[in-house]
Amino acid sequence: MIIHHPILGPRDAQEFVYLGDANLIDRPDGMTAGVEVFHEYLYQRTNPAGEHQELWYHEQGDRSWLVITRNTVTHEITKVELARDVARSRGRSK
Amino acid sequence: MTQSNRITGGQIDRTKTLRFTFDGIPYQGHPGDTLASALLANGVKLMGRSFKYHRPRGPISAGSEEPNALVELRSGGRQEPNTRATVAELFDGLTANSQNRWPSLRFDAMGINDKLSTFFAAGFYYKTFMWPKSFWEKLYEPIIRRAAGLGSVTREEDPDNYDKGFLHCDLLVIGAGPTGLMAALTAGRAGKRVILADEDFRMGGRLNAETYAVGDLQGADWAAGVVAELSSMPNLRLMTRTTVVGAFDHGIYSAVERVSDHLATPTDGKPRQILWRIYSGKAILAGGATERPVAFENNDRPGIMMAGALRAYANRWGVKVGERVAVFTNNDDGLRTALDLQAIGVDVVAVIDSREGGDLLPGIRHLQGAEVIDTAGNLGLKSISVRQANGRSETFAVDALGVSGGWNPNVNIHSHHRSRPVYDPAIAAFIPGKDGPPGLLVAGAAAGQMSTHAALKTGRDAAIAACDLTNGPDLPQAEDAPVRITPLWHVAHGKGRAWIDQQNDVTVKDIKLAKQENFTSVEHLKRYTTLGMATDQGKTSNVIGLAVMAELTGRSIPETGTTIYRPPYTPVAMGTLAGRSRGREFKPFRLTPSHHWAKEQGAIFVEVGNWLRTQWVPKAGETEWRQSVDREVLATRKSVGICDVTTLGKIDIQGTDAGAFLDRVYANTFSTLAVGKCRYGLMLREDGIVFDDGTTARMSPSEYVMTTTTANAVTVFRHLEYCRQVLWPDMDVQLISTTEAWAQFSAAGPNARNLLAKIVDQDISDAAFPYMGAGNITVGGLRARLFRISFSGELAYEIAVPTRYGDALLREMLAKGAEFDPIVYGTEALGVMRIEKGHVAGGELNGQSTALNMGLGKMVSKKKDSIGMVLSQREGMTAENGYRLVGVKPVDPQAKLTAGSHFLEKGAAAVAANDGGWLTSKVYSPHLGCDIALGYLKAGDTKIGQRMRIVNLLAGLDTEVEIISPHMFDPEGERLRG
Amino acid sequence: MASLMAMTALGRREPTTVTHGPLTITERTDVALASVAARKGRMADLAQAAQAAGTPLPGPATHQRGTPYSAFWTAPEMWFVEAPFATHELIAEMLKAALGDAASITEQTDAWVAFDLAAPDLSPVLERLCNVDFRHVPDGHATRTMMEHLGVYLIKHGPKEARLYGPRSSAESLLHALETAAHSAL
Amino acid sequence: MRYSGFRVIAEALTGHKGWKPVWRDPTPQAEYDYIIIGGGGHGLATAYYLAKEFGQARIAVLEKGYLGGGNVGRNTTIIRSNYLLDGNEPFYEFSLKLWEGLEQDFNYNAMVSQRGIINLIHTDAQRDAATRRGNAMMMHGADARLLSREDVRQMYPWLNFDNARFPIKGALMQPRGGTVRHDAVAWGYARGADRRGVDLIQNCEVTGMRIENGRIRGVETTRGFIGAKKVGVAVAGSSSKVMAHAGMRLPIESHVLQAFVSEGLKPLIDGVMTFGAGHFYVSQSDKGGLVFGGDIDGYNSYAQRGNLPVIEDVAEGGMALMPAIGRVRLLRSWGGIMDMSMDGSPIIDKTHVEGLYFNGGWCYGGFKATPASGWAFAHLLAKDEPHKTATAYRFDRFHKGLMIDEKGQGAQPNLH
Repeated sequence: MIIHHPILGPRDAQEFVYLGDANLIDRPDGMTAGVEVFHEYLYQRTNPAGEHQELWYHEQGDRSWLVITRNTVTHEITKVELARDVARSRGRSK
Repeated sequence: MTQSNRITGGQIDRTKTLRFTFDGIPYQGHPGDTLASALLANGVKLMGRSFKYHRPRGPISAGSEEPNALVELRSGGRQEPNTRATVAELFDGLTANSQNRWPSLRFDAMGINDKLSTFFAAGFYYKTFMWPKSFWEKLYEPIIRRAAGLGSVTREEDPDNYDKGFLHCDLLVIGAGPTGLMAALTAGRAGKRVILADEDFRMGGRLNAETYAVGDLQGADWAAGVVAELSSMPNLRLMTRTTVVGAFDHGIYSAVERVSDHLATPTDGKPRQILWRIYSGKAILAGGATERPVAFENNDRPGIMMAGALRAYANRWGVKVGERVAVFTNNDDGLRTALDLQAIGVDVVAVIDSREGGDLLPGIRHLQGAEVIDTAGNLGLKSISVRQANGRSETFAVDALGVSGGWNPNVNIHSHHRSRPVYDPAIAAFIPGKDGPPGLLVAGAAAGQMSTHAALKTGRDAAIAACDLTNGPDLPQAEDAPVRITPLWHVAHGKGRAWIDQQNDVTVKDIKLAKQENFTSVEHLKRYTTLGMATDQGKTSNVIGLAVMAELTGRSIPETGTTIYRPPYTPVAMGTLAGRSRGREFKPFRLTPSHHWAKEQGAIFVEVGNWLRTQWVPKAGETEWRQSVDREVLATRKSVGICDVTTLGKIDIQGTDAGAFLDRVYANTFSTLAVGKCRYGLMLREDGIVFDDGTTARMSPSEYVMTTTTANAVTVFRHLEYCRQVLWPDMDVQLISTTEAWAQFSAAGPNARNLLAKIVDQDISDAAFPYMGAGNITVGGLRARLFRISFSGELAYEIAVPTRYGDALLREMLAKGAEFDPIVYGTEALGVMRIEKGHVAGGELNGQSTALNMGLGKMVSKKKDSIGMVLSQREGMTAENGYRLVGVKPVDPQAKLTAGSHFLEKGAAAVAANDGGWLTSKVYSPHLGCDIALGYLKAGDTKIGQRMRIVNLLAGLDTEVEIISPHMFDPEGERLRG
Repeated sequence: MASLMAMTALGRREPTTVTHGPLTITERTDVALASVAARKGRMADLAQAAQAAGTPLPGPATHQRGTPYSAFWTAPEMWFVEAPFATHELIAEMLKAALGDAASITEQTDAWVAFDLAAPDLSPVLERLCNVDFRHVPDGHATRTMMEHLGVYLIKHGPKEARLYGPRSSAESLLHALETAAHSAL
Repeated sequence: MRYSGFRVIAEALTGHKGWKPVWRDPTPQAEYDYIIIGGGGHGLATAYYLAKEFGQARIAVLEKGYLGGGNVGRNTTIIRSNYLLDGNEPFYEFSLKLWEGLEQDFNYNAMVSQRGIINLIHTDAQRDAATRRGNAMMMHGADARLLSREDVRQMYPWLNFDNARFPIKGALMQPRGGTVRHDAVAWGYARGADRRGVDLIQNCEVTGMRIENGRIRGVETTRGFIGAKKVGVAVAGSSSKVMAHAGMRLPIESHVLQAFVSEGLKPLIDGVMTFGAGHFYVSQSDKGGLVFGGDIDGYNSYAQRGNLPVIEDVAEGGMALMPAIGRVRLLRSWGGIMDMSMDGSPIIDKTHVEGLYFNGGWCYGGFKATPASGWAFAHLLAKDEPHKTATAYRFDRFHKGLMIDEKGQGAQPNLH
């Protein structure tokens, strides 16, 4: 597969390491959330057959974590963003 | 032997003669020959035996779709089973042998299967061999396994090299027939970066096998002219002997270039083959079409082949396959063969045309509405029986028969993304369907455009479309004959067998049986009869197979459906797919700064991931490894030992939020750590299981140096990047690995400080550099780092210098500290000392254990949020009777322990219900004078002092042990604070 | 300055040079290297300080030559800075002094082995080793890529010359890979 | 009709006229007591045992494509019970025992062949782990042997012993491990179920579930609504898709696992072998092809096809271990969609919907588990309580912290 890195352009997916569903961005706060919430966060997956937002790490590249929108049936990639930007847009900071 | 069947013409170099042998018999051929064309030129038609019935077989094709003429090429470590004689390029000294026969090709004892064929109907083996139960594995299966298989594999290492590479282009053109040449010419002249790949050693495709003209040239000459122009273009890369075998995501294709297969041996160690990964903007599949047979009784005899192949052998290779030839066709293309052969003086006895009406061929006996119903000739075709339109049957004595059932577009690559081909009644064949690989266009015969004109036109137009051009070259004049075909899949006649898949011996009868047993879906048909599962992957058999099923079930061909082709297009050698990553080069080596010193000392090395670490350093007279390891341990605890710990991961963590960041990623707290101090840190996964551990030092208010285990250096770094980019994107934290920037050595033992004092420029007295101190120092003016940490339980330091000075630092320590008799210890002694101290490592950090299991539960701070803190509190992970780390020693000091042994109470049976846990690591402790071990024991913290058993059923060991504290040596830790 | 004698990544006293037909591979031990990463929100300050210090901070996938400092981009707001080892063995300290607290700076000199590659055309060798479109990318292109399972930085100074930074501990494996590919391709 | 050697001979002599269809093509009834969604190995086995062992009637299997078209038709055919953890080992050992009597039980030769499986060992740490595993297996009544380097060398002298990057130091062997003709398993169960009155309905895709007051009433399909008292879902690979009809999210991701077969070869490898220093495992089929595979591609996918890097990775492992196969040709590759679970172990459990039961999360373990999975799922469906060997396969184990993580990789499906 080819991933169009937002900074570096097309790169072979072989350079990346896959993590999984981009919802992993929304980590609950451990001081307020309990096992219930963390269980839902860490273990439950929508696992769609179709468009899927997922986290990839450019390990053999610039070490950026990316959020990639990819179709799990056709493997077509329609969007690639820096995970840091997505995380901020979802309200994550420090 | 003379080339009795060689005639004039063709694209072979008669000025040179090549010698080769087949089954030990010497023959001659010419450059330009394939093994098959050369054997046919020598009058040899019998080249192989079929898989199940061991029927005598000759080639039915002149290409890579060949199911029959498979040979063992070359010998020794280069023996190459199942090689298609039809594509094996002839070279001087070639040796080939027939396969899957005993004792010889002409007299094959296994031919008995053919006589018993009625017992070997499709799937018979699913219905028998079940009684008595034990006989399957003891009797039936061994016989079947011995009989199965085609060619045999050498046991020697393949002596040849393989290589890989990456290519980039705007346009990849797959196939260099008229379509591909025209496409390449169009894009090439427009200045695009083009790769033109063809599996053949001569470009031109079908034009090399035909007699008709393109423009005012012979087709083959026109092709040669285009190839010449393309070769002169810098933006063109022409790749002959290169088969594009797979279409992958986003325009990536794999191709195999056969660099040296046309040579006796590769020149000067050059690769035999190269696997190319081609990154294409767009691609055009111009793979042409493959002729398919018609099923009729005994249609598999040597001498019966595709009409197009008969023509190709004559036109391209100057070979007449037979003296008296007939052609059996259901379409106009078959007639071409008759005319071409007649033109070069071959005796064309008859053309059996299954169609009614139409023009009769001049000067040839052209029987219309006729069918071949049977043939004779055991090792080679002798005659055919023909049923004429009027029902009368007639026998013709022929030694070759050309069969044409129509042409199947080569849609294979297009279906590699699981796109299903669709049936086109106009040409009675499947053409590419929708949802093929994005960016892949199909043109020419591969798209069902069968005439030369259509090939040239669609090739050009595809290139124009692929490269967004406005126009292309003018098209030369070329034949534009329409496809005239009346489908005929099999000849309904008699009780004999009519072959569909010749290699796997799948006949019309088998399809009938599959239908009778309701294996009617094409997938069931394929799997039950093995149709299309042979080395040709059904290139000549799939379509007629499913067409026959359609006839039997009364469904249309589209209703019946079709299977899809999977990569690779043609089989690929494992060596090619592996490339250079073989033997010692399977993975790169990582060498420590002390590697060269250790090698001088004759040290024993051990693989730790890709690292080679010193396992122990034998001294003269030491015959058994334990002697060396015990000595290293004792010497260290007595005076001082040095160990290369460079392999531990080192991560430089800087930024104003570095401390707060570490509080999140470690279970314990680091923001409160004083500058110039280090602390042991425990890192959890989000699921609360221990991920990694190590000591981390604070070098300045905003700079920490983290150490990780050797095994997790990479994954921990990845995890930290994840935390700082994804979880807390606004923290001011920067990371970089410095694992290899520093050569780091541990100096441990009562004299560690005394030795280092002779090396470093600063005061490192206990007062100046206390336990768990850390700081930047200098060694003879050279920048260095010192950490007062201990894995061995001794007074110990880790000293680091820039890697290039590591070797010198080690030698300096040994020289300047000579008075303390320092020794260098390896990973074994390291293991002994850490286990004596009860420090967890590999065996305990198994990805299944919690801090609580390790006796480190208190380290998980609940006062702050950290990765894994919440889920580590789940009930199943905090149970009272859960596993706890314990120390173990045998009651009898002579008794041996084995890591991996399990705990049992005294008297308890060795069954899972009584399983108390297991030993994670075991060593011999020279101090305690016996084996000792660490282990995870259920409720182990309550069992200290008790006696239990540890059993190793694999070795029949059952040993009484005492459960002790994991801190087996200097539990109060006085030594390391000394 | 140090009393200790240095050893090259290939385990020798002197840097190694090997030639394969038209290709020359030269081990470079005379390059000092440090990573420079902007502190959060301090990019502007860093850019200013860098300019004053004569440290180029080129854009993504780019190498920029300078004196004494050259640099190439390695990650967002992060660079590797090169300088002559003889004069800049303490490159990290020197850069810290020059760039202040606008950046996190880390010594990298000995984390890497540096090879200079020279040949009339390097593409035939490099296309056997990595998926960088060497023919196509502009001079000054600097990228991380993989060669034989090893993560490396490849800097194209021109069609005839390139610099390779590979993990120091695998220097021998990397050199072996380069020689094998050269033998196979040339 | 009963299959036997005698029958084969009799039919051969009379032109094979007597062979009957292996299964009917029934039209769906309005309602069933049990509907099994999924006509793959596990679904067919479930229906077979429901009918045969638990005396249940009015059973239908709904298959969206053709019978046996799931992963039972696209795997590397290995059977073994060399598991480490208490939650797994009894179940897989139960499965292996069922394999051992399967052919006589359903009167179909699936070529169950226990030629042994060896997991090669390349480090001391691997030997320690193998010792722990082997003992766990034996304590559960399974068979295991620890082989030395020389033992392995005697079995396969042509493996890479002398020029290896990661030398072979031994192996953990399970002599009772082996291979089975995978398609025949599906056909044997299908035929056995059909003969016991189970309706096997092909080309019938479930498009929805009718759930009223928390209870399942039946399923909407491409062939209309079909009522059911109980519905069991056994569609590994598509589990998330199907269970979404019941509004459920699962601790599962779908990943593609590629597998490969070489051209037919004369006998080279007798049993099954796994490489311990790379991603490669191999056996040789009765037809002569080397059947081999490696790791999953590693990204969520429903595409049933993989990419090149994994093919190369597997070939590198193969050549590192077996330098003699350089000229052996890879003939065909294919991809199966795996239910990769959060701890690498399966789920056989009730759901929050009364009457709706789930079987999935098999990762690569699915084929070898087929008989026990069918039996345990039938047990759960018929008795509403888990089979004794499958008590750990619950949804709530993640909530309770009772993961069954053989590899110790944690909540990342693509690492299991």
